[in-house]
This record gives sequence, structure tokens and C-alpha cells, in this order.
Amino acid sequence: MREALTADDRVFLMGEDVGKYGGAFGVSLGLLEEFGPERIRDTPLSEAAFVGAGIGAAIAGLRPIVEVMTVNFSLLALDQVLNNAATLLHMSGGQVSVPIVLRMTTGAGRQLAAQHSHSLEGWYAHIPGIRVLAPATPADARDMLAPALADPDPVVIFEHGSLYNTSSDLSATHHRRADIFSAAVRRQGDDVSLITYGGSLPKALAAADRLAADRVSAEVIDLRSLRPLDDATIMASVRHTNHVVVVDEGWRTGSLAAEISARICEQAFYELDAPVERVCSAEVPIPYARHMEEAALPSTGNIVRAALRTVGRNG
Amino acid sequence: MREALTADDRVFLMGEDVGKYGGAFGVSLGLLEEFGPERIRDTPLSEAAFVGAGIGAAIAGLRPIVEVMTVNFSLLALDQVLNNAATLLHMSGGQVSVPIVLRMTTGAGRQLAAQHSHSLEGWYAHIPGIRVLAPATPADARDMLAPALADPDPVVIFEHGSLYNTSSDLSATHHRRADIFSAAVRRQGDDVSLITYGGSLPKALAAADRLAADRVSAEVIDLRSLRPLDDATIMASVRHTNHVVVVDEGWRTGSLAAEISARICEQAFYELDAPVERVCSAEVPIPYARHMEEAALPSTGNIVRAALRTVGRNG
Amino acid sequence: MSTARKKSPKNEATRRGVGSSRTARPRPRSGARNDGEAEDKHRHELLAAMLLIRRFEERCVELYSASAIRGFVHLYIGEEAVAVGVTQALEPADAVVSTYREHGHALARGVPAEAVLAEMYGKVSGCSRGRGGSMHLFDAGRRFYGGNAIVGGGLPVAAGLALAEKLRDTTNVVCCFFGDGAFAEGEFHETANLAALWNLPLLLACENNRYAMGTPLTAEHAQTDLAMRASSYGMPAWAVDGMDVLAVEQAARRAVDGIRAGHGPHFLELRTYRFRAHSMYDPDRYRDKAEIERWRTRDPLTVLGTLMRTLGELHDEEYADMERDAAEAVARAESFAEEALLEPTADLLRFVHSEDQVARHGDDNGHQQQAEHGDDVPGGVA
Amino acid sequence: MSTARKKSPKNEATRRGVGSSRTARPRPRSGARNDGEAEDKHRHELLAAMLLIRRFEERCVELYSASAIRGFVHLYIGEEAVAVGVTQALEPADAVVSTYREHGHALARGVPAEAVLAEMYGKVSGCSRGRGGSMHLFDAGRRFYGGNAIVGGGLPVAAGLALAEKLRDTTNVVCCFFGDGAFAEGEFHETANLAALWNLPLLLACENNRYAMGTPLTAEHAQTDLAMRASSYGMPAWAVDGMDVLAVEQAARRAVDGIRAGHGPHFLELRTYRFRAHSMYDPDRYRDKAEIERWRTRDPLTVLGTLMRTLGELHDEEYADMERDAAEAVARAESFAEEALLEPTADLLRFVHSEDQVARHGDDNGHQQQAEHGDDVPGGVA
Ligand SMILES: Cc1ncc(C[n+]2csc(CCOP(=O)(O)OP(=O)(O)O)c2C)c(N)n1
Ligand SMILES: Cc1ncc(C[n+]2csc(CCOP(=O)(O)OP(=O)(O)O)c2C)c(N)n1
Ligand SMILES: [Mg+2]
Ligand SMILES: [Mg+2]
Repeated sequence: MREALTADDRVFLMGEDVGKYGGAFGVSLGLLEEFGPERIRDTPLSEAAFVGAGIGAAIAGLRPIVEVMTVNFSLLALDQVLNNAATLLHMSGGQVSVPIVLRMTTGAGRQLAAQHSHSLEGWYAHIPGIRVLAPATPADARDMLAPALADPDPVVIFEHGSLYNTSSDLSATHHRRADIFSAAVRRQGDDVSLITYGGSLPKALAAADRLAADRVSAEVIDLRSLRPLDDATIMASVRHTNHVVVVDEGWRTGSLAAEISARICEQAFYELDAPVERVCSAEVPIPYARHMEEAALPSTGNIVRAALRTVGRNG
Repeated sequence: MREALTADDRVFLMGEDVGKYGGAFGVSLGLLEEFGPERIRDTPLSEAAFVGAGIGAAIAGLRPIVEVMTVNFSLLALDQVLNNAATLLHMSGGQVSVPIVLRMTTGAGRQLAAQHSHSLEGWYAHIPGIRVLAPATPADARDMLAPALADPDPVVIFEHGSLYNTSSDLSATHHRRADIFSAAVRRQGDDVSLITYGGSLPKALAAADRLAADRVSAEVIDLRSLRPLDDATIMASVRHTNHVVVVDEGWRTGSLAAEISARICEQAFYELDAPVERVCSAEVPIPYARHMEEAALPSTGNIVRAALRTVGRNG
Repeated sequence: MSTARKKSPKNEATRRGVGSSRTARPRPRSGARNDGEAEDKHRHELLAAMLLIRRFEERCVELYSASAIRGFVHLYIGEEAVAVGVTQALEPADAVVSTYREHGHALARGVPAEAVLAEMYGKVSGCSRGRGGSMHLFDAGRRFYGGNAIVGGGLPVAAGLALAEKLRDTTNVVCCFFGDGAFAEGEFHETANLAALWNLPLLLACENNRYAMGTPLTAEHAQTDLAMRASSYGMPAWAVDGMDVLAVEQAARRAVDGIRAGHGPHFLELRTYRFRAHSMYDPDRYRDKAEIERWRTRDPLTVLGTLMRTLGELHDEEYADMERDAAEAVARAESFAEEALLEPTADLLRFVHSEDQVARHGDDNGHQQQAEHGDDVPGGVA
Repeated sequence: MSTARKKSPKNEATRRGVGSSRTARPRPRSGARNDGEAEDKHRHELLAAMLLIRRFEERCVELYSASAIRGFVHLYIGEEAVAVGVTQALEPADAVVSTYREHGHALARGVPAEAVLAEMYGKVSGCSRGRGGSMHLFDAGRRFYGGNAIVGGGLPVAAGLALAEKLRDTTNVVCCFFGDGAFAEGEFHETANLAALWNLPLLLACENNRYAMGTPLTAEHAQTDLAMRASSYGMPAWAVDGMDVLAVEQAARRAVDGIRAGHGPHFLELRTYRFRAHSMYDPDRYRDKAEIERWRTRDPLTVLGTLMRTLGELHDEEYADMERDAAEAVARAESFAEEALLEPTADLLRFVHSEDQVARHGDDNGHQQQAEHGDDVPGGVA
């Protein structure tokens, strides 16, 4: 974030408590002191207005990073995203582009109960005209910002709440700009493809470990970009393993996992040896109590069982 | 509507211009005179507030029918639907039920351009705790209201804009309460299942006619209920025809069609002779110009071609 | 005190339709009390009610540190006079809609401390079966309709509850609590206009504690006189010292009287301050320590306590008794919560739809993974 | 007049960042004009501008009946003084955000009638390539940013455009038109507060035509004095006779002067009336014929025309010339629109993303059915 603000004076950050508070998750601590209140801009609780204002500023040629604290509150601004950000370029016949970056956290797992635990990335991935990213690692979260800012069109970045708990060494040298357009193979394997993103990646990797102990070799795909989807990487994996489990923290019906399943059916039907399995959240408002929340969310156990089922073991 | 208002004094209608104007589509003409302004309640342009007010009135035990003119404007009230209407019962541990009926029109086809042509039924069908209905015929539109009002939980009814153009004789005797919980087989056939709902039903039926001329026998399923989906009827058809085309006016990625495809893969994989085909809207904001709009929407021709492809003809 | 309700009684009004006859309840008394002894007793009750909230929440802090309570917890400490004062004006048939900072509202409204704490423990005996936690306390029997964690999200719902009262022609009032931050949300504006336009029996109780998380009032609003702005919607609105429970009570009674008399919504700006951070996660970097100290001198417990001592109404032993009662109530709540059971995970899918609907038509989760834990997990911190 | 722009010039400011130096443009002249001849000429221009809008839209009605125009069309007839008056105060570098009732705004802002009518015909030479239709007129080169069919939806965007001007330290103004109905939307409230809080160079031009579709002002708002309510946000706000173009112009100049001087957003309530139904679909059952007739006596064309005749500035031949000019302009627009081409359906997927992005990374529609019509469909009504 600091680098982006330094590199381009058109970039500014705006959202609830991004300034003195340092962002709801401390992400923007210290930026206010460095860049001042014009470029690190605290907003009132007015999600529609400040997201819309980001759109307007982007139209005018600035490069706003607008932080909507969490996806739960972004519903209040969804009209602005769908009807303005995503639509203006096409509807104006190519005249009005909207280079805005929207950041928000998503997901459950911290006992925040029904209204603060949504995973609505799938809804955003339905919208033509925007790009949707979901970093699953702190490095991706950092590296996706620059290419998102370089995109002349709206980009929405979803960071899973659990990302902020991951500690990792970000100081090491690294390739600066993530390739935000392609999925990453996080682990190679031969028997089953575990396709996932964001907060479910650690669970999928843990499941792959457990499956390895059962002598099932799982490949783990981290989608990274939810719109557009990297069909090539997905299908290559499916053609290799012939078995698929899609893991997605969204509610099952109408989930992003459904889209992935449908695409696999369309593009790799004859390579599939078994139905595509989905491991999603139970179709309930997420409860507060820990054991109930855990029961509602995808778990490593669920993933392992689904994988065994699809490869015809214990199924 | 009139019958519902007469039968139960807890029922009232509320929305923009439902009164003197008679509803944006003339649906509530005359009701104001009959039931008065308390029960036929015009609202200001405040979608979040009047949908939320419907929720509150429902909690208090009334039976509001809340009309949001079109799905496009319902985004402004989506927070109320998702975080209150759909969630309160579960989150309160069963204490607070919300017997609200939300009506809105949906869909494109009348050259209303990008902001007035959304088909977002799939988003609503993603939400646990609500029932989502999509009548495809005037008779269903009329008959679904009573069972929706009888439901102790929130029901959202989507009526496609084109329904209002269909003239039909509704005065004849008929079974009063539609079975709103099951899909209808609108045409029986043997070679391919055309699965659709709402405004796409006439296109699917026309496609079935054209396919018949090509000696392809198409079965046409009208889903009617989008949440929950009637898996039994869908799978029975798939097991019979072994070929499927899902027709859905929503944008392809993340469409309801994806969910149906995923379910078929899960529940009838070994009965499928070819990939499930989807005929959806092009992933663009819907353009105004008629030829462009037509090019963006599912057409009878698209459906016919997809059906021929899946049965291995001209494919 | 029975808090282990299996099912809350359904709202008494449930079966009544639009235009049902006016409930024949006596209008609540309002205005000054003339009986000195009654006033004395009343002030004791107010002080005890505020003290219970204070001690309850202080214990919550410790229980949070001990991980007995999780999730988001927003403390009301410093604002007790608002909840206690406003609820004085309400009758049992009135309804309340609240925020995520609602321990005080729930306790003041009579939701048992046991049920509240068990909720925060995530136990099935909690007032929301452990599904809501601190931010979603419900008690339909007491017409306490949550506990809303979307800032401003309760306002339209409260208007709807008030609309139902109006359509049924009762004299009931709906009270909606919300913050100075919520005032900036579109849902506030729409609700205020709707309520004024339809003359709804709605009390808009704006808890102006001068901050929305880390954002001070002056960074939320160009015009910070919230009562003046509310009056522009065409409803009576005024500001009250929210640290003085007697002032709050008096203002609330005046407003509620106006509402019951059919004069439509009233807005109270309750000027208060939270002594603690926004939530347990908040390091509270944005406020001046001196500012907090200044406000602490106006602690609502001190303000009322000092008055009572001056009037010779409060003696040290009495106060000690009150403290003991509060401590005991909190302790009772704690052991209740400790011993309460967890909801069986098999119940996860219950109440997505109403039970009778599900019985008839099944639920949405036909293809859902089954809940994995055993039934009836025994008590203790999860 | 070249309206067949292939690509509009990108906003001149595109490459400038936050805090770029202040544009050195002369402040526009404001206040009373002292030069009688110039005033005379100016009034002629105002009358001609209003007349063009009037005749343009009257022809639109006929073309709609002939099915040359489709979709929703909202007429501005009766409200011309607002668009023409307000835009007088704007400079080319200023920006405008409008509504679905925006033919008048677009024409007054200088978007060629050819491009507007071709748009309504759905032709590629339309100001939005035929993709927007009547409700979505765009002209980025003239900083005319639509054309928004979500009531209130343009307000936050306008605030953002204004924020960009402020961050760049220019004296440019952003003007946002919206209706009395939009005032009830949450987005209005949030935008008004944000603009006042941040002191944005935003002109909030509220076209109060007393109806939102069929709903009269008194059924939209408890307090119908919109200017008074707007002032409660902490910004200068006043009402103006929206049927008197000179009054509108004067008010707009005063407001824009204040904005350019750094005094933040200003709100104008422009009291006007639409003579026609809400849209082509509206049978207009909800208004009293007498009411419409009363307002017709204040037709903005009559109001200005009468004044000019009284001042001896307008003679019959002049007016006939004006009518002829307007008729010719409309006829030119019509033949342009008739002859213009339809966008090739192969272009359907263009501009979902910016062209350079698509070139590099493909679009979202890999598996999309291909557009079915042939390329370059020849002109004529589709
Ligand atoms: C719509 C929405 N936006 C943001 C948040 C995050 N959030 C929770 S509380 C809060 C501050 C609210 O301030 P105020 O209304 O003054 O109430 P207070 O917390 O001071 O009691 C914020 C920003 C939220 N819960 N909902
Ligand atoms: C959010 C939203 N709700 C409803 C509509 C339908 N609608 C279109 S115009 C209109 C009336 C708007 O009234 P006003 O703001 O006064 O503008 P006017 O049409 O009078 O110029 C309505 C209800 C809409 N387009 N958007
Ligand atoms: Mg506050
Ligand atoms: Mg109007």
C-alpha cells in the first residue's frame, strides 16, 4: 500500500477508519502520518456514498483504493458496484472507464455470527465488467495490489479474515507483481484435484496432507482470480487427476463451486471419472457458538471425506 | 391480490406507486379504492426502509406484501433481505419469524438497457432462509400469492417483465393454490430436457417446437421454485432423456444454471450422455439497441442449437 | 428466575390484523413524581440497574480474556444511563430494537443476565440459543428484537414494527437504539422520513457517544447537531445529557407520551461517552486520555450516586448492598452460563425455516454435509 | 457538426494526480450583466436553447409512437428552464451527472442533438454507441457522465468527481441533477453529508417537479421544504422558481461562485413541473387536469418569451426564426439518426473491459454464444 501511494500520486485510500484507527485490521497503520488526511481518507458510515465517490474519482482519472471494511457491509454499496462501476464503460460505449480498487475482508471462522460471516465472493464473480481477486496468502495479498491498480477497470479484492492471523515474513525479496490472472498450483498431485481459494486454501492443504497419509495424492489449486476464472489451469489439473473436489466457503446452492463444477462438466466431461464434489458451507446463517460455526463451515475432515468418496475409497 | 386482502386482514400491500398509480405495471389498479391507503400503501423512494419496514411488520405478525418495482432496485434493500429477513429466525434461535412476501419484476427484453435489465434471481436463490419463486405463466403468478402468504417465512416472487404482456383468460375455474414447491413438466419429451423458468419458458417451448420439426423430442421443465430447487423432477427428467440444456436469463458465470448443472453432475452423473449445456445471457451489461439486446439474451435459436449439440446432431 | 425457555412465547399480537381494536391499557403515568418516597425508591432502582450493567460488563471483560466469551464484544460502560433511562418510559407491550452494543439495553429491558451471559458463552440456554452471541441478543417474549450488527440495519425494521402498531391502532411504542455513526447511513435517512411521513409510533434513540469506532463525530458529520438535523424531517427532536439517568428518563417519558398521544416519531439525541474501547479488538489509539478522564468525571453512576448522597438518600451500607446484589447477580449468571449446555450440532439446520414448514416440505439442505459433532455436547467453555 | 465520434477524447485531467497545480483559468463572470445588448442576446440564446429541447422532445414523442425509439423515455417538457438555466453557470471543464430524464441536460450541455437522437435510435453513432438509449446519454469529452436510471444512483458518483477536483486543487465544479423523489433515497443523504463534510465542489441541483412517478411530494416527504432540509447538512441551500430561466441562472451562478470560492457544496431546489406523464408508459391518472393547466400558464417558454416581448426584445419574426432553427436542428438530428448505422453485434463484448486489458488477457466470455447477427447492419430503424 505504502509503495503504491508513493509510486503514483493519483492513488489514495478511502474507507471507514483507515486513518487514525489504522484500518479495522490495522492494515493501514502509519499511512495517515505519512500521506496525510487527503490521501488517507476516513469516511463516515456511508458505504454507498463512499464507494460511489471512489467510482467518481476513478472516472475523473484518480486511482482510489476504497476499503469496505467487510463484504457484509458491501451489500449497502452493491448497487454502486453493479450499476455504476461494472456497467459504465460498456453502457457509455467505451467512454467512461472506472479504475477503482475495492478491498474488503470476507468469510467466517472468528465467531462473529450470522451478519458478519458472509462469503459473497461468488456474487461479485457473477458481475461482468469487474475483476475479482482472492489472495490466499499474505504475499499474494500484498502483491496483487499493484497490478490491480494498474488495471483500467474495477478490481475487487477479497481478503479472508484469517489472512490477518497468518504471520509470515514479507520482508524477503520477491517478484513484485503477482500474476493476478492465473491460478496457482499450490501442491502437485495425481489422484484428485482440490480446487479452492482464499480462506479455504489452508484447509485444502491440510486435507492433502491427510490424504497423502492415506496414499491419495491430491493436487491443490488456488484460484486467486475468481473472475475471470483460469479455466486452463483448472482443466489441466482435471485432465490429469480425473477427480475433483471444489472447496468454497460460500453457501452451497449458487456458490462459486457450482460454477466451477458446471465448467468442468462443460470442458472436461469425458475426462471425469466421478461426479465433481463440492464442499461448501451449510445453508444456514453462520452461528456464533464455536462448535456450531465449525459444523457449518468446510473442514479439513469434510474435504478428506469428499476426496476419498470421489476416488472411490470409503465412499 | 384482491382475494388475499379480503381473506386476511393482516395482509397489506406496500411499495412505490402501488396506490393511485396502480403499480408500475398496473397490477394493483383499483385496490386503493377498495382497501384504502392504510392497506394499499404508497412508499417514498426508499427501498431499504420500506423493505425493512415490511420485515418489521411481518415480525409483529402482519402479512405484508412488499413490492419492489424491479429486481434492479432491490439491490438497495438487499442488506435488509439477507441480514434481516433471511437471518432473524435462525439467529434468534427460532424466536423471530418473518412472514413477508416480496414481489418484483425481473429480466430484460424490453430495451430498458443495462441498469434496468438484470436477472438476479440466482443471487436470491443463494440465500438460506428465504423461498424464491418464479412464475412463468399468468396463472402461476396469480396462484402463487396465497401459498406465499401462508408461508411463515420470507418468500420472494420474481415476475418476468414479459409476463405482463401475456394476455390470458384468468377467469376460468382453476385450482386455487399452485403447488409452489414443485417444478412443472410443461411438455413431455424423450431426447433432451430443457430446464428453465420465468421469462425463458416461452423461448424453451418455442425451441421444443422447432426441435420437434427436427425430430428431436424435447421435455420442458419449468422450475417455478428457484429455492428450494425441485431436484426430484429435474433428475427424473434427466434420467429419462440423458441430455440437458439449462436456459437461464442470468449472466452465465455464477448463474442459477450453474447450480443446476452442478446438481445434475452430483445426482445423475452416470445417466448423462453428454455435458450439460447452458444457454445464458452474454456476460455484458445488457445494451439498449434491440439487435444488441437480442444478441445478448438467450434465444430460441441458441436453445435449439445447444439441444442439437448435446444430442450429437449438427454439434 | 427461569431463563431456560424452550421456546419464547410468540408475540401476543401475532394473530391480530390491521385495524383490530385499540388495546385497553391504562396510559402510563408520566411527568414528575410527587411522592418523595417513591422517587427515592425509583432512584435506587435506577442506580441498581446501572450498576448491574456495569458489573456485568466488567466481568465480561475478564471472561473474554479467559476465552469464555468470543467473537466481537462491544461494551456499554459509561453509557448505562441511556439504556436504563429510556427503558423507564417503556411498557412491556412496547418493543425494542437494538445494536451490537446491546448488553445494557437487554438487561435494562429485563432480559435475564443468565440468558445474556449464556448467549455470550454460546450455550443453548442463551437468549438466542447461542447462535447470536454478544451482538445478537433476542427475547421475543419481552419484545426485544435484537441485536443488529449492521450499523443502521435495525432502523427500518423498527419502523415496520411501529407500522404494525399503527395499523392495529394500539398505543404501543417501538424504541430503536442506534449510534451517531448510524446517523450517516442511508437507512437512517430513509427510516426517519418514512416514520415522520407515516406518523409512526417510533422513538429514535440516538446514542451519541461522539465516536464511530475510531472516527470522531466531526469526521462523520458536517453538521454535528444531530437533534437539529433530525427535526428537519418533521419530527420533535432534542438533545439530552446522556450521563444523567434522570434527565434521560424525563426526556424519554416526554417523547413516549408524545408518541402515544399520536404525535408520531420522536428523536432523542442522548449525549454520552463510552469509557472503553470500541470493541475488544480496539487498541483505542484515536482518543486522548485526557478526554476520557474528563468524561469519567461524569460517570452516570457517579452523577446519580452523588445526587442521592446529597439528598441523603444513599448511604454507604446501602451502596454496599447494591454492589453485593450486583455481584451476586453476575455470579449467578456466570454459573448458569458455565453449566448450561451447548446446542447439539445436529440442530444446526433447525430454524432456517419455521419448523412446521420444514416438517411439511423439507429444508434446503438435502445435499448438505451432515453436522459432525455428537449430540448434546456437555457444558463448559467450548 | 461532427457527431460521429469514434472515441471520445479522454478527460483532459486523466493523467493528473492528487495535488496537481491549480488550473489557471479565468473565473467566470457572474452577477448582473450591465451591457443591455449582451443581456438581450443572452436571453435570446436561453429561449432558443429551451425551444430546441421542447421541439426535440415533441418529435421524440412522435418517433416513439412510430417505434423508432423504444425502451423507457422520460420527457423534460415543462422543466427546460432548469437545465438551460443551471448549465449557464458551468464551464467546459466542469462536469455534469444526470438522471434518466436527461435529454434537456444533455442538449443544454452541448451534446449534439444528432448524437442524442441517434442514441435513442440505438445507432452506433449515438452518444453511447446505441447501448444506453434515452436513459443513458454519455459524452465524456464534454464531461457529461450520464444518464443514470437508478434513482439517486448518480449522486455518490458526482461526489467522487468533485472529490477528484478537490484533490487536484482545481476550481472546477460538478453539477448533479436529481429529483424530489431521489431526495428520499439513502444515497442522497449519504452524499449530502459527505459533500458537506469534505467541502466538495458539488452543485446539488434538485429538480422538484412535485412528483416521483405517481407519488406527490406530500406522499414522499414528511417535510416538503427540501431546501430547508438540505441546509441541515451544513450547506447553503435555497429554493428557486424553476419555471423562470433567468432566476435559475442567477441562482446557479451564485451557487457556483460560492463553490468555486471554496465554500463547498450548494443545494438548489428548482421548483418546476413536468407537463407530460412520467414516461411513455404512464397513463397519468394521478394528477388533476386543472393542476396541470395551472402550471402550464407558467410554461418556461412563455415566462421568458413574455418578458422579452414586454421588453421589446422579441418580435414575431424573430420567434418564427427561432422556431425554424429548432425545427431544422431536430430534422437534421432525425436524418442523421435515420441514416446512422447499427453497431455490429460482433461488438457486443467490446468495452466490458477496457480494450487494452482485453487485448492482453482476453475477456470473460470464452464460452459465450457468439453474437448472431451479421456485421454492420445497415441503417434504418431496427
Ligand atoms: C454497515 C456497517 N458498516 C460498518 C460496520 C463496522 N462497524 C461496527 S460498529 C461501527 C461504528 C458505529 O458507530 P456508532 O453508530 O456511533 O455506534 P457506537 O459503536 O458508537 O455505539 C462500525 C464502523 C458495520 N457493523 N456495519
Ligand atoms: C432506485 C430506484 N427506485 C425506483 C425506480 C423507478 N422510478 C424511476 S423514476 C421514478 C420517480 C423518480 O422521481 P424523481 O426523483 O422526483 O424524478 P422525476 O422522475 O420526477 O424527474 C421511479 C420511482 C428507479 N428507477 N430507481
Ligand atoms: Mg458512536
Ligand atoms: Mg420528481
